[in-house]
Formats: sequence, structure tokens, C-alpha cells
Amino acid sequence: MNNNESLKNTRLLGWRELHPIGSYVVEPMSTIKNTTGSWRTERPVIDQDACIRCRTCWMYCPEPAILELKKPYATKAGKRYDLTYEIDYDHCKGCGICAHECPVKAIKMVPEGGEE
Amino acid sequence: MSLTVIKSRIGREIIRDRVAITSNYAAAYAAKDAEVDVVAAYPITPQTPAVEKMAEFIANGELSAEYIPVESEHSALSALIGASAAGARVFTATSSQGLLYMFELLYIASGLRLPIVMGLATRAVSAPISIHGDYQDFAATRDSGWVIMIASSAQEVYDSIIMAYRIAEDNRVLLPVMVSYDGFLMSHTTEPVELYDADTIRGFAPKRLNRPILDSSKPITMGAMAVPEWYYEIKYQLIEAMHNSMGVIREVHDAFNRTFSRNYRLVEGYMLDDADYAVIAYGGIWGNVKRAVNEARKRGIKAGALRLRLFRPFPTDELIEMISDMKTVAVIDRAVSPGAAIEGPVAMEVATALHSRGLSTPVVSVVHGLGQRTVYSRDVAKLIKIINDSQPWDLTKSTMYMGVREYGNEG
Amino acid sequence: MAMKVKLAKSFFDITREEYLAPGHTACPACGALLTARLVLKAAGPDVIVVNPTGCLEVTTTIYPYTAWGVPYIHVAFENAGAVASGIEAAIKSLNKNGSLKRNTKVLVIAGDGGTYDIGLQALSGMLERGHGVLYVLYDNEAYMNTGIQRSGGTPKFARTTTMPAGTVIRGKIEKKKDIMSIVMAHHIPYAATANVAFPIDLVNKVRKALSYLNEGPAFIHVLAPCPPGWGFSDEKMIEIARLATETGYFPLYEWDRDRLIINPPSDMYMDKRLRKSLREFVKAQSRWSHVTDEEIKGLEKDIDDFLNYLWRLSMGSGVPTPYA
Amino acid sequence: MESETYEIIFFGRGGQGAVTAAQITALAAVSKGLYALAYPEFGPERRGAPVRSYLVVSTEPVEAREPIEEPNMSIVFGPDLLRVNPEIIRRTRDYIIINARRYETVEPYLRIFKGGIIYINAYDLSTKYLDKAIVNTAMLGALLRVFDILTVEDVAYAASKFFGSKLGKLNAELIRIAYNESRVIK
Repeated sequence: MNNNESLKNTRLLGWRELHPIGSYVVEPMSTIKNTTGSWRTERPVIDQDACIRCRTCWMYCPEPAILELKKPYATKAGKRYDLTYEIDYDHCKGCGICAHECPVKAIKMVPEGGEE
Repeated sequence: MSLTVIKSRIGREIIRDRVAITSNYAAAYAAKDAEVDVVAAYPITPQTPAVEKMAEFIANGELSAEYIPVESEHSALSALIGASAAGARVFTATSSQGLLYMFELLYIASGLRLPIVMGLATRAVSAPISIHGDYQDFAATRDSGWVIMIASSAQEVYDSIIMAYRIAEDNRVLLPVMVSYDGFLMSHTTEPVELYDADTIRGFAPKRLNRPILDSSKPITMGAMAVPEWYYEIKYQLIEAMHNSMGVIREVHDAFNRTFSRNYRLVEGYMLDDADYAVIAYGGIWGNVKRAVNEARKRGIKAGALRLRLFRPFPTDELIEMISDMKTVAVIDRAVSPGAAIEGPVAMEVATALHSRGLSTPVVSVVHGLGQRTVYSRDVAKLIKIINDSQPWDLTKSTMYMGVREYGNEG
Repeated sequence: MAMKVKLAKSFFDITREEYLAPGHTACPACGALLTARLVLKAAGPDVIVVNPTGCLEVTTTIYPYTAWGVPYIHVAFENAGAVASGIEAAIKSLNKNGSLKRNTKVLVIAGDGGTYDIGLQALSGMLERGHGVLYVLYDNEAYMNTGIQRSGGTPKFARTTTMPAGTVIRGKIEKKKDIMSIVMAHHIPYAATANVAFPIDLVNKVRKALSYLNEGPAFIHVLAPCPPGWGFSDEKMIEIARLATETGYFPLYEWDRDRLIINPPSDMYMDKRLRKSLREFVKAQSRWSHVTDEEIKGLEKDIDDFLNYLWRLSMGSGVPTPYA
Repeated sequence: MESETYEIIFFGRGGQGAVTAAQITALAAVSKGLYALAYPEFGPERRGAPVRSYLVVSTEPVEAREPIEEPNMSIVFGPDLLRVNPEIIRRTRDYIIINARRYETVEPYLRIFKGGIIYINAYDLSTKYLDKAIVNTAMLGALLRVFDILTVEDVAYAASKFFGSKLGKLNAELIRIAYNESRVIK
């Protein structure tokens, strides 16, 4: 598999410039630089007022591209939460598991490329 | 060398003991004295006594190491790749089919730049199955990215393995090292070996861990997948490490000779100074070749001999320096590359080495000793006579197969 | 005795910390990646991961990046058990010789090809020698990395590119290999099945397995659906995985020191009437689109037989109780 | 110092310890500061099949590794081996060391041999001291009658080191006794 996204953003180093043992990847979790968000055809959108903070979407995301933030939120109905779930659109591939598994249907899949 | 020399060396307290052991045992003693952390091995004739001895050392508490009695050679080298990646000093030994079963891992071990040291009791390759010694398994490792040494005596097996750890673990190298020795002819032959004092060995080849390892406090990824944009550069680093290893190997040889009063060279010559012909050999038949040279000299033929201690990296400079004046060189291989332009694998290397330096010395490729057919010194003497009596370019057209029967009952 | 394990009771008992980064190149909704993510959360940072060749490897380690936040090594396809044995031995030896003071756990995460088939010998060797390694099998039931070829883990009648559904041969002719029984036959301390649709159960089994490693090896067989390989749309990955257990196709059970325990919710599905119809599971996947109702009955019979076998094992080896 | 080299072949049958005998002698030589090379005729181990084991002991390093063709001494573990290996009499240069229950049984074969002969009844001696007819160490005792580069104590010590405490002591003693019991025929 030739991953074009990652190559675009990476300078191709010469053998003298690589780590002395070039085949080792010494920076852990560095795929984060690789923005797989461009793969999406549909994007999940969370309705923060409908969300019950059950962690289901976060739990089942294989990327992971759902961020669990310590960010207080008060719903229109006046319910207060300490946590907020947001989508990491840089990496979300738009598989839709989160929307499908959400027990309260608080996540909608919206076609990419349309108006926001 | 006389008795008094040996005594004086022991007197200098470098020598811990002088024992009579086989090359298999010498390999095991060396790994023990190098204080390896992990051994993983699978038995195969003729290597078996080497790994039995390792197991015995560990069982008796003479060596504090983990012994993994793996279920195959494939797993032996796999386990050592894991152990070495986790920072352990490791050892195994194998032969023939076992080496071939490891083959995929040979390339991975060097590609992952792991300083694994392995003994190879060389043996013929099936089919037909043969448990006996030749160098076919060894020859197959040519392109694997391992540093490959060849010993000619049990002492040299012991010494080479100690050197191997220092070479392999050198930051400029970080490549696996194979130390090969003849199956049976050496692996099962009892001969004198001087074992060195543990502190001296420790001082000479200290365990170095100045390389990245699998460590949860500093996570790295080993064995990543390289796409065409990256593979070549990473592979080239290995090639460069192999180039660098030549200088390191020379340094280590010099240091070893100084520390242990030896006289190892990458290429060893015998009566070459005024020689017209050189017979090139490697491994356990070296003594037979020297005996043949003595015979030839008695008959007035100016023959000399030369042996290779190193196959990878190939010691081209040392070799050329010693043979550039020869009228003809003959290389005795106990392995074959059927259908090659020159069918003796080392003969091919020698011819290439000469050619790369603009020399056109005729190289006679001789194959003998397949499946441990005895290479008598008289066979080598006969070879020298043939070379002396022939036009060299007549002999280079095809590989000479000595000792093979064309029809039965030839005397 | 194994040490007391802290078990998760809700999703919120699982760490927020991630050890597998996004930006990997697995297909959307990949069951294998979710398995790895959950296993790492359960295991924590003091681990070394061995991963044989497969989807997980090629999608997480494309040079010059890695998705892994823990030490990771890929060596080859068929030898994860042996590589892990070596690492475990090295940790033991280095601790003994004083050059390391860490009780790092060794973890294999391997696919079905690298476990059922080409890696079986190395796995068996590792189990037989008793190395303290947790071997996690993520089972997506075929060679997905090379484009959906049959493996020993592929179920009966499933269509693969090397056993297509033709007019004469109806996909894979043979049954799925019972890898758990093979593993259990080594009488290791702990083996279990798990499913990405049941993360709490999965995480607890990993924690429990890790607590056994001072006694010997542990093995967890995780069902990890593959949307392109099985033929269903991405968002249904968890639903399909859940159905696999709810229909009895992939029961959850554990082998705990020679005792077989059928875990919830599979204990409930021992009663055939409570199971969902297998048809629902089979017909949701295009790998089985050619399968007839008659053939589904045959598959159901196989499930009945297997669950019966499990039931007898569990009754024969002690009273089944939920783990705690 | 004048260089001295001895080439010896042990003729035995698989299981009789011909290989071990050569190794023990090599060990004795090496412990003494000499050089030695001991190598079996290589092959799969087969109990009962004729085997031979080669030994070179020298004051100089021994380098050549090829079968010995004209040994200084041949050590023959049983009368049958003289029949199986008729070349022994033709090729041995100096001494044949022969084991037989009675010398008369081998005398007709050895009559034509021009060198020296040492006779020993190693069967009975080893049965008496080791409880089994493994004749190799008894044969070494007999060899030492004519192999004066090593002493009985050199070899007895090597045997005790080789076999370890209990068996080593018995074998060392057997070597001493065999040395005394063996007979120089000519």
C-alpha cells in the first residue's frame, strides 16, 4: 500500500540523514501526522445536546478519532456534563460505527463536500 | 612453538586453562565466556554437541543465561532476534538444513541490525541427505548481510566467537556474525584449546548496550514496512555497515592479537613469498593444504597457500596484496554453484576480486570434498602438479571436480 | 495464585490513555485495529508487542511512521510465538543478571493466518515451553492483507478468493479450525475468547491473562470483523460482531486453569431458544450471499454441536460461574 | 627440542569406546603441554559396527586433518577386528596393541607382523573392574607400555577428569592395572 498522504508531508531523507539504524521508527505514535481524514465521504456530527456522554462512540472507534475532552458543557435543557466528545476530523475515516452504535442517535453522518 | 612458550603464556595469567576439546565445544565455551544472556537452539548433526554443552553450562550454573529449547531452527533464530532486540547478548549454532530453515530470518536479523552471533558447523545439503561436512550451507549465506568468519582450528573457533561479539556490537557495525567451522572434521575433532581468563575476555568484549532496544520507557518500532521511497536508503545503511565492518574487523583482530598474543589475519599466507602458484582454501583442510605445499616444494615446485578467515565482508585488499604476483591461483571449494560461470563459490569471489583490481591472474576453480569426501593432502599435491604442468587458461575454462568417480573401480 | 485483578465494570473503567495512534492506514471500521487499541488500553504502557505480518502490521508501521506508543517488533509471518519467547527469555535473563529492573509484559497480537496456519508451530512451541507471554489472536477469518484468501480460521461456505463460490464448490468446504481447543490442549493457565463488540469483557480478559503470566502463557482469541472481507457496510462492524456472539456463532468462554467457563452473555445462549437466528448473521454478509437456507441449517447444526461440546467441557470441568 | 609425532589408530566397534580412548589420550597429552588431534571416523553412531578413531600426539601443533594411513601404533579392541581390518598388519609401523582372551587366538594373524606387539586380556580386566566389558581404558594401559611420551599417571588423571568422580576413579585404577597386566610379546 502506498500511502501518498504521508509522503507528501515528509521530506525524503538520504541514508546519511536517517536515524543510524534507519529501519527503526523512534518516534512513537507518529502516524498522527498522517491525516486520514481525507478518506471520508461522510462525516459524523455530534449533537452535543442529545449526547448522553455514555462513551460508546469513543469505545468502538478503531482509529481512534473520537476525542474525550475534559470540557464542561451545559445542554439547552440545562443538563451539565464535565466531558465533551468531539470528532478528530483530521483522522476520522467516516466509517459511521459511532453513529450506528450511538444509543440515543446523537451522531449523524453528513455527506462531505456539502455546506457545513 | 614449544612447551616453554605455552607455559610462559599461562604464566601471564591470560590463559585460564588449556583443554582438549572439539570445535563444537570450543564454540560453546566461547559463548559461555562471552557471558551470553540467551541461547536458543535446535539440535542437528554435526552441531548438536555445541548446544548440548551450552545447555549443560546453564544447567550447572556455570553460566547465568536462559536456554530456549525451541521446536525448530526457524524458531531458534526468531527467538534470538526477539531476545537481541530486547537487549540480550545471544548465541546459537546450526548446520545444513537447519541453516536453510532459518534462511528468511538470516536476512531479517541483519536487516534489523541485531548483533547476533551464531556458530555454523558446516554440512552438506540434502538431497540426497548427508549428515557429513562440506560448505554448501555456508555458501548459501553469501548475500544475507551477515559478517561471516571461517575458522581452521578449535582454538580459532573459540577466539573468533569472542571477536565476533566485539565486532557485532560495535556501533559502526551492528550486524550479526557467523563463525563457521567444518562439520565433523573440526566439530568432532578433539584438539588443544587455550581458554582465557574471564576478566580479560570481559575487558576485550564488554557487553555494550548503546543501541536502541525494545524498552518500554523509550518505545520504538522495529520491523516497520518500507515503501519504495524508503527501502533502498535503509538497505543501503546495511551495506554501509558491512563496508564499515571491514575496518572494525581489522581493529578487533589487532586488539585481539595484542591482548591474547595471537597472530590472526584476515587472510593467512603460507610460503607465498617466492611462490608461482597459490592454493586458496578455507576451514579445516588448511593443514592438508600446507602439507601438500611442503610436498610440492620438496619436488621443486614453487607453490604457496593461502586461507581465508573472512568471507563477508570479502577481504579483497588483503587477498590481492598476497596473490597479485602469482602466475596462477587455484581455489579449493567444498561447495558448488551449479551452472555458474565459475562453479566454486569462493573461486568466483577470488576471480571477481582480481578483476575488480584490474588483474587477470588465472583462477582455477576446484571443487572437492562434497559430502565429506576426504580431501587428502596428496590430492592437493596432485592439483599443484597439474597446475605446474598445464597452461593455466586451459584449466580455467571449467571447474575441476576432484575426487568424483566417473566410473567405478578406478584403482 | 494469580494476583488480584482489577476488573472493569463499565466503559468508564477503561483508561482514556491511547497507545495506538490514529493516522494508521487500516480500512475504515477495522476490527483488527479496534482489537489492538483495546488490548493496549487493558495492558498499559509497560509491554512489548510482537506482531507477525498481517493487516495490523502493514497498516500501523508504514515507514517513517508508527502508530504504536509501546515498543513494537515485527519479524516475519510465521514466528511471533518464537520471537515473543526470545523477548520473554531476554527480560528474564537481563533481570537475573542485573542489567534490567523491569517486569515488562510480552504481548503478541497476531492475525488468523499467523496463528491458525503459518504460525501454529511457533505458537505451539511457545505454549509448550511455558513462556509467560500473552498471545492475542485477532481473527478476521481470512488473509485480508493479501486480499481475502482462505485461512484455517475461515468458516464453512464463506467465499474467499482462493475458495470462491463456484457452481461446483460452495466456498470454503471445511469447517473453521478449533484453535481454542488446540491451545487448551497445551494446558496453559489461561485461554479465552473475546469479541470487539464486548469491550469490557475483552479488557477484563486481557487484565486477567496478564496476571497469569508468571505461571505461563495466556491466549485470547478475539473475533475482529473485516468489513471488506466479510462484505458488509462499515458502520455495521460492531453490530455484526455482536450478532456473532448472539447467534452462538462465536461464543465467549474462558479456560481458567483447566476449567472451562462459559461467559455471559454466551452462557444464556446455551439455551437455543434465546439465540438469535443464524440467518440474520449469515445473510448480513456477502461472503455468504450464495448460501442456501438448507446450508444455513447445516451451519446451525455445527453451532449446536460445538456449543454442546463446550457445555459438556464446562460441566465436566466444574460448575460454570461468571469470572470475578 | 627434537620434534616428535605419533600417529595412532584405535580399532573398535561402536559402543566399545574407541573414540573416548582417543579423546582421553589427547586430553592427557594436552594437559601435559603437548599437542594432539583426536578424531573419529565420522558417521552416524551404530552400536556394534567396526569403527576407528585417529589420534595424533606431537610436540608440535598438529594441523593436517586427514585419515592416518600408516600409524605408529594400532590399538585393536578385539581379535575379530584383525580379521575385519587386514590392513592393520600391513600398515602399522611400530606396534600393535591387541586385546584377546587368549593370545593363541591372534598369534597366527600377528606372526607376520614385523613390529612390536603388546598383548592384554582387556575383556577380563574391564569386566572385573568395571563390571562390564568396555575395554577402552584397559587398552590405554597396555598402550602406555610403549607410548612413553605420556606416563600412566598422565593418562589415569585424564581418565578420571573425563569420566568424573566415581567412574573416573575406577577407570584410572584400571589403566594402572592394565599397564602392569599387559605383556610385551616382542
